[in-house]
Amino acid sequence: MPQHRTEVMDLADGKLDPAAALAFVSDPKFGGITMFVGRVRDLNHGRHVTGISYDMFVPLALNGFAEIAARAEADFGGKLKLYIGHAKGRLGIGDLAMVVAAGTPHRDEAFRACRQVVEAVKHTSPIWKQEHYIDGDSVWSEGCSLCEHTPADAEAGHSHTHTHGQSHAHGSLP
Amino acid sequence: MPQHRTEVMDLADGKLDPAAALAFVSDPKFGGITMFVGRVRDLNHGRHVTGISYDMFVPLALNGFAEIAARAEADFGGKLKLYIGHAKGRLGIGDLAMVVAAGTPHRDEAFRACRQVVEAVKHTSPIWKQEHYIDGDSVWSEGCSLCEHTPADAEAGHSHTHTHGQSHAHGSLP
Amino acid sequence: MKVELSLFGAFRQYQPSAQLTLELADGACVADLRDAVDAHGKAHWPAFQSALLARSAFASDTRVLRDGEVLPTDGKMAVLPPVSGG
Amino acid sequence: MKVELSLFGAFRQYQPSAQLTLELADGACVADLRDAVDAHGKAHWPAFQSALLARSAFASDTRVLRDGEVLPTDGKMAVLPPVSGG
Repeated sequence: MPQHRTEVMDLADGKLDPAAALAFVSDPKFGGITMFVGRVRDLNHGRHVTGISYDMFVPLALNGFAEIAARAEADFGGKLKLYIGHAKGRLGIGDLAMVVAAGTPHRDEAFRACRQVVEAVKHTSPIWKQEHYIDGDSVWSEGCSLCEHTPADAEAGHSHTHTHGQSHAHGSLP
Repeated sequence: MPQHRTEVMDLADGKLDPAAALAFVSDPKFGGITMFVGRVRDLNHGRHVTGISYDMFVPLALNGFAEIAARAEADFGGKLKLYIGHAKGRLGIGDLAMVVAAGTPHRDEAFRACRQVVEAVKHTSPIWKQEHYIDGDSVWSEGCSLCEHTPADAEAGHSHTHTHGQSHAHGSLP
Repeated sequence: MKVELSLFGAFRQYQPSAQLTLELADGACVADLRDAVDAHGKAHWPAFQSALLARSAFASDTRVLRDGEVLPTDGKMAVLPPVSGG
Repeated sequence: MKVELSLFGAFRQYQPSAQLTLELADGACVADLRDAVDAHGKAHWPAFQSALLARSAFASDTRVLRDGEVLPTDGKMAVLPPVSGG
């Protein structure tokens, strides 16, 4: 049985399903499951958002999800099931952008594995967010540069202590 | 609209519902939801478990859940919705013992709030677990003494750095 | 005063009914109740362990009471062995 | 060699088709491609910002390539501005 499942859900085809994620990471050996759900919210940096479009380089993103999962499996001794899903396309307020679930024997590993994977996906996946505002304007969000490290490096090195320093200069770009 | 919902689910009446927990903590203002699900697992300390009976002092437990929620709401500036649910009665392998969900504007608070509440519920709620083994034996689990602190104290003081020291002498009791 | 004590967790194995009625002096405090339970356990419960009682708390329906606190006048109390929820 | 570059994120606003074909010398490396994109942007994209390109990575379908690495012979590449998923 596979220990992880990764998924890119084009909004044209369906929605991310937290119940299916929970079911996938459930196991008779596991006592703890932690799940993170990222939703589109109505306000960002004080601007009223009407929706978000997610652009994604799908093959590389799926490759990265698999690397992130393999790293987590190694870090948590293989006693781990993981689900990583991210939406693609135009989302409205409240739509699910991202679902990550981790099942492990005990709760501490479940919390840590889920957080580690969420941070790695956010900081290293080739995914771009364009926010649409109520005034009709649209802006591509500032983000984390992939120049200084590969996804695997970032995940291994500093996913928990990410400080948005020099290599992630969140600057003045639109 | 209430910012938290607490629930004791007697297995005779129904099951804990993670989807309802997610829905309750969802809000257009919130971008992050973290949920923890505790399930009965098939092996504990090397013994094959067939089920767990949860005994609970319900009015005090619900009172404690409300205090835990109020503390979290204060700690996270009120921008928080919480669901706290715990099962009561006899559960089989894979049944849900506990569901905690936290919705917040950003993911870091969601992870921290969920973890804080899970630890507080585990360490301070008047709930007792009796494990049933495949050989027919049943044992009440060792746990955390409530002598040295009230639930509110424990939650405020050391829910994250809980070391199972003197006041939680996990000793040799059956 | 009559104290109606509800038993939880491992105390259920001493007394499956999970209820114990004890007679204490009016104005008794939690420490007095603790002593009375210890005496009752030693007299009536073959498997009783004082060490479990020593690590147990006492509570009303709404909160844990410390050893020096006076029992509520309605006499309704619960004994809470170390907890193990979740 | 012909390089077919896929554009993502903020680069889509420079070129809505999200595809750009560039001619580079055989054996060119990522740094050469980066220079070619910079020259193309300055010549053809009025809103182009070199600072965005400087913070962007280049990748094949399977991995991010560093500036010194030689381009794959199939010439299929993508330019990845700073990421903002989740």
